[in-house]
Amino acid sequence: MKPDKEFPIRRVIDEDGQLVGDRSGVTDDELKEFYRWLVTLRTLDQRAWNLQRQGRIGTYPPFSGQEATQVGVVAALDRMDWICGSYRDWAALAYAGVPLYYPLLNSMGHPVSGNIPDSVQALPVQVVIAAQILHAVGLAWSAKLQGQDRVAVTFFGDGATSQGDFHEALNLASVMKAPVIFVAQNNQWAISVPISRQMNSQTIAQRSLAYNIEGVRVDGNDIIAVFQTLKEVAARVRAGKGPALVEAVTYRLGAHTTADDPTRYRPSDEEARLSHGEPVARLKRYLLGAGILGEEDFQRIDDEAKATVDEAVKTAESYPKSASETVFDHVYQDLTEPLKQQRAAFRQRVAEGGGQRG
Amino acid sequence: MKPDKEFPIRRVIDEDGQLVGDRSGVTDDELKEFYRWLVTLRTLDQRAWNLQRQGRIGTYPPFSGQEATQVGVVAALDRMDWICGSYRDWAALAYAGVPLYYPLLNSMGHPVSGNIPDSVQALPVQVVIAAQILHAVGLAWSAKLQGQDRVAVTFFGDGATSQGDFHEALNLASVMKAPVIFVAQNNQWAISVPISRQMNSQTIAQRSLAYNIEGVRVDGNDIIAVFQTLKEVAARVRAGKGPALVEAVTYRLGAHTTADDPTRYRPSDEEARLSHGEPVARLKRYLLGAGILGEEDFQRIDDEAKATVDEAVKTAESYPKSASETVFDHVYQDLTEPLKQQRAAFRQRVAEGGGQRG
Amino acid sequence: MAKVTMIQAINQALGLAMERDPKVMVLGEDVGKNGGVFRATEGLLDRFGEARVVDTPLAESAIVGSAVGLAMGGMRPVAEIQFFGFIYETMDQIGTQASRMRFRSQGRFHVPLVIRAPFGGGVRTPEIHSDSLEAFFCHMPGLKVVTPSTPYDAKGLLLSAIQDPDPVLFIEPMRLYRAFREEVPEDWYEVPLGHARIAKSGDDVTVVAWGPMVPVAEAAAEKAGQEGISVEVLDLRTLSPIDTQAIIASVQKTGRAVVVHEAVRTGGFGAEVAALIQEHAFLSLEAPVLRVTGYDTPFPVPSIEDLWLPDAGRLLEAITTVVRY
Amino acid sequence: MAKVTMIQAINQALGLAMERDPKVMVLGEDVGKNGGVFRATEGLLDRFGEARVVDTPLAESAIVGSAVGLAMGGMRPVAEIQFFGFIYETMDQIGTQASRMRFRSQGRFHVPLVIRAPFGGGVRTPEIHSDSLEAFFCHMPGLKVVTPSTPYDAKGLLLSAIQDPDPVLFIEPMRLYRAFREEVPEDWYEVPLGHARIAKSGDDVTVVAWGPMVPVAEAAAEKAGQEGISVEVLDLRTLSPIDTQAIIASVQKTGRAVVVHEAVRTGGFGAEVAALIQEHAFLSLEAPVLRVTGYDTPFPVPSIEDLWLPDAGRLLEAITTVVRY
Ligand SMILES: Cc1ncc(C[n+]2csc(CCOP(=O)(O)OP(=O)(O)O)c2C)c(N)n1
Ligand SMILES: Cc1ncc(C[n+]2csc(CCOP(=O)(O)OP(=O)(O)O)c2C)c(N)n1
Ligand SMILES: [Mg+2]
Ligand SMILES: [Mg+2]
Repeated sequence: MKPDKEFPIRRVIDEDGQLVGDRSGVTDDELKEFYRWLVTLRTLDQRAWNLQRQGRIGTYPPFSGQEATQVGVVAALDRMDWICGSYRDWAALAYAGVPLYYPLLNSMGHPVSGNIPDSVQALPVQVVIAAQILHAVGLAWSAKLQGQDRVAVTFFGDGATSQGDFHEALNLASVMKAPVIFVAQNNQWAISVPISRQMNSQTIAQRSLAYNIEGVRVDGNDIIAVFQTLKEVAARVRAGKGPALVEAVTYRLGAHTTADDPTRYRPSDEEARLSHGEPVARLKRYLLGAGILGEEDFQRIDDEAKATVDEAVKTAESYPKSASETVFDHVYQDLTEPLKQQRAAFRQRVAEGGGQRG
Repeated sequence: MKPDKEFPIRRVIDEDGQLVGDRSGVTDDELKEFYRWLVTLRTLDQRAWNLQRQGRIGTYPPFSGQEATQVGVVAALDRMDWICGSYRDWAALAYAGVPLYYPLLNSMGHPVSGNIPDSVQALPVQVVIAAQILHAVGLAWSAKLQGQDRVAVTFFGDGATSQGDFHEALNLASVMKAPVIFVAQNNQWAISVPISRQMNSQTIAQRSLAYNIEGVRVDGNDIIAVFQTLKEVAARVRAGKGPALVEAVTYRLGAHTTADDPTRYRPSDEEARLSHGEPVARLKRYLLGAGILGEEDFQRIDDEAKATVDEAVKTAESYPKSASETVFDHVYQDLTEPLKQQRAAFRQRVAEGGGQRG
Repeated sequence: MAKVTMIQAINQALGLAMERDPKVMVLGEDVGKNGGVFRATEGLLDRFGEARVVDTPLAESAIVGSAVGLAMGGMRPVAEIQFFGFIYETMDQIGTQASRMRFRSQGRFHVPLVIRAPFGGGVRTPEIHSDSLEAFFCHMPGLKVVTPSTPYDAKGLLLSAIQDPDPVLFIEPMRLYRAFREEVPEDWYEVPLGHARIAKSGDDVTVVAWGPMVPVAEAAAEKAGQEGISVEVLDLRTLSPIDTQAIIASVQKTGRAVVVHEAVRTGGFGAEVAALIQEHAFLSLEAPVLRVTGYDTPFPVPSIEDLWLPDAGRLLEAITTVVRY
Repeated sequence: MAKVTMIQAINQALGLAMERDPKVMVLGEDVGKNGGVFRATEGLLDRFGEARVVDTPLAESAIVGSAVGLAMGGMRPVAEIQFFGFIYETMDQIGTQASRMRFRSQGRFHVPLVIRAPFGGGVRTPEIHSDSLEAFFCHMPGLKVVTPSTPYDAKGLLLSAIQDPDPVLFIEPMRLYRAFREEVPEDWYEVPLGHARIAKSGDDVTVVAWGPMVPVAEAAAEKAGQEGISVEVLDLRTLSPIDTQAIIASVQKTGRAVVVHEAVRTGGFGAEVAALIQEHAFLSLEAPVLRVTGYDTPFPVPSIEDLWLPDAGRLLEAITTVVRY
């Protein structure tokens, strides 16, 4: 088997923003909108990094570098399709309609960030690596059982493919012909572990062969290719052809989280080399070269992004604190007897000003 | 991908015992010895079934139909290679040197059956599906680290391939280039679940593609093909070429265990069709046809087998009971304080004749 | 009203729930054509079809993990783990997923999932199959843990569990599946979760038991009665959330308590019961709360099983000890 | 003797063990080049090379399951689970494999494996990372469970754990990794497993604590002292097998006990401690054994963490309650 032959990387614009493929199915207007989103999300991500450095939010897992995959995938979905992602997939959620202040609230440790607005068909972000992949299978399966015209998409990393749950999910989905799209964001690293130590295979896509499902590889930094691929894959999955595995090849531009120091383990020449093709600059080069947007447009978009993100930060920082006793509210639908008593004790303690450290 | 093309089933003698491949590397004497073993094991297996029916042993998982795979694989190993099997792999253990009364003691609930004699490099049989696959990876890895010239072989079923541990093991072994041979005994059924519901793939062997390791398919009822295949695979694995996945295609001739009733779920025409190629009768036909053994040989072998098995049954049934308090002996190397006290209480209770039901 | 075994009662409950609510489905290993290795799901495939009675691949994490998704997607899955000892494989999907989805999503999602599993000793299974692991699951907020000891309760509790909006682990004592028959209404009825049952009332000592140990407790109570000791047997039925009130009320009456379970002693759920009793009924206690349990060893091979498991004799000893204290 | 933090002490222990015995190796996620997310394995890759310091794929069941094989094959693996909350993934390999191989094989095989994991709250991690799950593992015969509360003990206990012929779960309180420094001998020394330590002696009440709660107990004892209550703080260090004798000796002296742990209350290891105390020191007890614990909810988001966790204030309340009982 020659994985590079069987699973070539689909690409429409190259690192330098040159058109190298067929752009059909994506209008200029869509591209402008994509670009606006990518810039907004990148701005948000960088701001979050700075906020953490200033001590205004807690640990934050940046998605910089992966915006094209997350936005491109969600853009190809229907509104009622399910989205099941991990801690790094806030760009996908934001594009799907989750307010931009949610990821900030999440890093501030605010419980509301788990309550994805009803208008968005998405699960809260998942911390346990690969657990959400099985949920996506169940959601897709439930849609099929209930005759709903929905697919489920799940995002996970290259590291997640090593987990047992990844395997069990793909096998079960294949057996049940559940309408799931498995999107592996191969950003080359799982914290400090490069993909070459994560697996001894050239591609993630080739794992599809084990399950007899469709497997494709796409340049995850090329939003056009991602969008086109997902449109096609989603159509097949929706039509009942069974699940599909999409490997989006991308690159984690920075640290794993704000608590991580990649200089300990990652060669800087790799960073330089692989950062060059990052999705925002790439799309910008293309739009500029193709005359779809000009310098003043870019400036305006940047300014608008900054304003939007300012607004999100303001909302997050002024967001009403949740009463701490809400910790008892969503354990079960109804408070159990033991919890009633514990809440009463907790209330009293809070009223007495307890709970400061020490 | 065409799994049937990429992973053809290797076969040397067909269902009717006709030579259809290249027998090289297997002498007549080896074949006679194999046949003697297959008959002895089959005799043992059928006797165990009857003993259970007579209430003389407890639940028993027959291996009938899988003798050629288990014996053929072990025959291709070196004495110091590791063997990690499941509850159904007593044929492999017996051929490796474990006394024939062990499986009987096991079904009688005698603890000694877990204590594989030191002369045999094998783990106790595993009940938790797929757990031993990871142990084999660790054992192979330990051999490599210690510069020992050993491989590890692990047996598991078609059902086991659905478990997360299967996936994690193959991936880790591939990354570490651990010298493991993964032997999937595809006996077509996992209790009542046929392989077609276990996976939506034509072969188990194709799972090797996901891990970039060698994958081969062999007729598991053809001991010559199994032996040859394993010899070749083991040589490559031993030479440091990384792990390999062998799918031995066979058939569970009877019930899952003595507690199971396959008529509830398994079509009798399938049984008739797939039982025809079973390994003992097949080898017999070949040996007869090739003039390697004659009718009187077969009679003698049958008689000897019966005598050997009679002996095993006698040994098992007269085997000294283990003192029940040994249950405290092997929890830790040294008895902990709590266990010392518990053992004392237990002893007293046993001395007083307690512990009869009710 | 027909007399049925516990396994029949469970089978009835599953059938009724599936009849009433098309969202109810069962999934697991061998639950379809084979009707489950203990026949709990017998006949359901024929009645409700392959879409709702699903033989899954052999993968417990996938069974529970996908059931979590099914439940969030609007179904009411009843997942079977073939033997409780194999639930280790799906601990993550239970402990960090099913039980926390409501909390994580602050109420947007909930997981109306029932996980059924046979458990306990007395039936001479191979290793791991007989383990009693309930303590693990009583230490997982967001999950409920239920175990019946009679056919009547089995049906009524299972119907409640299937109706429950939160995930319920429903563990079924293997040795009681066919141990006796009892009159059980053919129709729908519910036994509410969260409430212990006084299996036998008495005055001198309270024996707290659940699942497979309830008949053992009753037998010991019987014997104790012959010696003039009046034993109250409390069948917890729901272990989590625990019915503290019922336990304390009983112990305040009797002044003495013994807890009995098959699980290994250290860290067993008996510890929680003892801790609760001494905390809430300290001044009523005339003797320490004793525990009669499995030993701190792995569940033994069948030839040693009877000696290892708590029985009426051992329980009676403890009862006598606390009464004479 | 240099003053070092707990994480440095752990790092020293690993280095010494690997120096002394070529069979000792470490494996886990990010333990190599990155030196562990908390730097417990910092520098080991450079000193001992890739064969003995192994960055594994992201798969906890594979880490522990292969380590079981490594151990049976003659190595002495020290496996790291990046955060205790992710140990759910490998519950089966711990609960039915590592801990039972000696028993299953009747002593032919044994599993000298150490599983290290950081645990506990106070450091504002995302969900799951801060969970205290020790109770699960104290209910698994064949496994030992150890947790240090000081740099000195961390090093000495870890060296004992690595020498131990049986599997040891070694859980490290994240919040104490860098909380303070202490003089620690640079050379090899061992703190034996199975023995509690009197962290502070006192007469009126015994506080049983372990790991992250030991400094909290000491702080509460300090405050209680100011109110004239003399508190004895017992640091269990080894949770399984538990040092019953030390606990009972202390309670027999003080007549009162409070157990404190971060884990959720119901089914926590505090229940076992309370059950043991009332069983073995019933007649010495002047008040019920109280438990100060996390609540029966999932570990909360960081903004609520401080209120949720037991602190010196809550502990002091319980101490006062039992003293005034
Ligand atoms: C089950 C589990 N194990 C370990 C971790 C700790 N951890 C968090 S992120 C991470 C690496 C994930 O890598 P990958 O799947 O490639 O996703 P990425 O972070 O690159 O998006 C690890 C090991 C975890 N969250 N869950
Ligand atoms: C983890 C786990 N889950 C479930 C079982 C119950 N069980 C025992 S054997 C079996 C089927 C195994 O099928 P396969 O792997 O094909 O092996 P075979 O029995 O055919 O040899 C099942 C489900 C188990 N032993 N372990
Ligand atoms: Mg990654
Ligand atoms: Mg099979």
